[in-house]
Amino acid sequence: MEHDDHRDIDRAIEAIVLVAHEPVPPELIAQLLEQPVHLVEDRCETLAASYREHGHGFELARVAGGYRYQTHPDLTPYVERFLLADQRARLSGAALETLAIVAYKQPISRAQVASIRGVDPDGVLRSLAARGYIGEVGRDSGPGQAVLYGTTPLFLEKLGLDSLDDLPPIAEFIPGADVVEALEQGLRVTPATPPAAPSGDGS
Amino acid sequence: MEHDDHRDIDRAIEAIVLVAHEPVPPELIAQLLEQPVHLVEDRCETLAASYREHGHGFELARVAGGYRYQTHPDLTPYVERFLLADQRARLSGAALETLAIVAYKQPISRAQVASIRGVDPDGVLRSLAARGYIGEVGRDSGPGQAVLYGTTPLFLEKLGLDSLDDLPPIAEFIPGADVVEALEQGLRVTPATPPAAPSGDGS
Amino acid sequence: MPIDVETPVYTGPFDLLLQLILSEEVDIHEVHLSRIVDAYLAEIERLQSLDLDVATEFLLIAATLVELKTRRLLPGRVEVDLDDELALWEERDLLLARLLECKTFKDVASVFHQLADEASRSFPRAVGADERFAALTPDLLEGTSVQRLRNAAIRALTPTPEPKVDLFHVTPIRLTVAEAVAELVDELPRVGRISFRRLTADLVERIEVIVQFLALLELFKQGYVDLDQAERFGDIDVTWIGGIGVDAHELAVDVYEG
Repeated sequence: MEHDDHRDIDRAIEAIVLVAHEPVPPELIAQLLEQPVHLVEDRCETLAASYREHGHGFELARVAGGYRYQTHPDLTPYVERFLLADQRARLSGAALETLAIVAYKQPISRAQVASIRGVDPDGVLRSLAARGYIGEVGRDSGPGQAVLYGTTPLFLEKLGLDSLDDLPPIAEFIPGADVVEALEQGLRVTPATPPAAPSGDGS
Repeated sequence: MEHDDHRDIDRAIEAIVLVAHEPVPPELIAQLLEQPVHLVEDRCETLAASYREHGHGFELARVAGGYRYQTHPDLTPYVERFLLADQRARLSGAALETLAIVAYKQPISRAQVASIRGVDPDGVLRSLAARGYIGEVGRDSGPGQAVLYGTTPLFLEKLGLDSLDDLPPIAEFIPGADVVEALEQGLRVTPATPPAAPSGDGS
Repeated sequence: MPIDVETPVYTGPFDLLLQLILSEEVDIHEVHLSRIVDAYLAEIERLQSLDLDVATEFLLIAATLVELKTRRLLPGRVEVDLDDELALWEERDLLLARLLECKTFKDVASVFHQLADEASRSFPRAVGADERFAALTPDLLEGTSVQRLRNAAIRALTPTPEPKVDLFHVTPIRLTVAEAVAELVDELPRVGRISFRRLTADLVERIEVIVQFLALLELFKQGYVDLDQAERFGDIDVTWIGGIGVDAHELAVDVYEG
């Protein structure tokens, strides 16, 4: 963080890579920060070197064309002990929601998941697939031939379900957009204009 | 990382917290490292301070009874752009008031919430429960065996609190004399002929 | 430390009464009861449904108020039955206590709002260990109940309301473009990107929308935002490109005639 000019860039890189589920390509960071790619790569290397120098327990590594945080190799015993001891590890809220969408709406494409969750689901879908909870079940017949995802037998096994038919129904619990709007906004009194038609609901 | 004695502990803490899905309780770290809890807490605070001092884009925060890495608040725009999450779900109005009541009065039944809010809280309670901010924590021993609600660890995370003890004391919010007076004035039974002595005891 | 939150929120009869007594600083006896009833009916109309509990509660309060009021207007209070008088005091104390409690939690809620807002600016890392530890990582679905999955599905599939830049804490009508610019400079970097419709969803007066639009044009002119309109008459996408830490005072803003 020596150069003040680069401080903001360094900090933004640190924040972005911290929350990423997958190695983040420098091109993406460059685009987000509106900086040249070579500068981003340069800063990442500088950051990585400074972590080494300070002897941190984590490192910034370049893996599979992107950057990610990972633990320093010599701390492996502690990490292993932690992973074995930590019985609380569960799917994070975001991952579980994505899995739930795939379970109830399968077969479903990445783009459809994205439109429901409102966030980029790539990282989460990949990690769910890596764990064997979901998999490719076909291709969309449309022009893009998008991959369609569905749940696996392992998923059923883990949840103790015999078949997908045993998933509890959810339809009646999902309120309409108007109700949600009212609840979320605390029944805020807005002018008589009707709330802009909720985009792409249902069907 | 000044003291060499603590270097290993600090590095192990960094590695463990990095791979955790949820805030890691200092007790667990202490157990894994075979160190006293207070030392672990002490090292975590020192680490957090050193991150702040170096102006990193991440921070080590104590939330919901444990430590976690999170992005620095002033980098929100970049992280949101990266996650495409431009919609921080906001609770407002009715939901927040109900949440406040549950937080301070837990365990509390639906009927008790209703009597404070003066409206039927069912919809709001359901929505808070669906989001995971509150949950059933027991049943009333009375005849109806009413469900009693309380807040969850997720609630603490969402408010950035370590424990319920960190909630600001409710006494701070009891309306001041001016408000009480205004209300009393508004509700007075007899006309304010004399500059009414602080009324109240109607006996 | 009473914090005044003047949210145009209707959450029940207590709210209404609180608002009437506190924000308008009026003696309830000097307000025509019909006004309270009118306000109440207007709220009900906006809500477009009649909640029986709310209505009952309101009637109870209205009745108490009517009684308090008539008591005051009636001549010859000497003859008033002492028991009745006492009962009335009790009613009134009860009402007062409930109003105070209501006010207390309204104030707490505004603090919760701040806390949640601050906390939501930090994103936690919930990535887990990398593939080197795959064999050791516990099965993340272990112990996940079907119920939990179902709740997640409901959460995910429940339509999210239009996100809004929350401006209810500011003066309702801004007439200067400079003020609107200052607000946008404060809000937009946090939101990053928002559509014009969402941005102005809270605005009541047409003039406010126009002021907001002029403010955006100003920011566009100075290179702080990007505006994009996919189709004629379509919604306008507003993207903050000014980075962080922009000071509104540094912006020279043309003065428009309000």
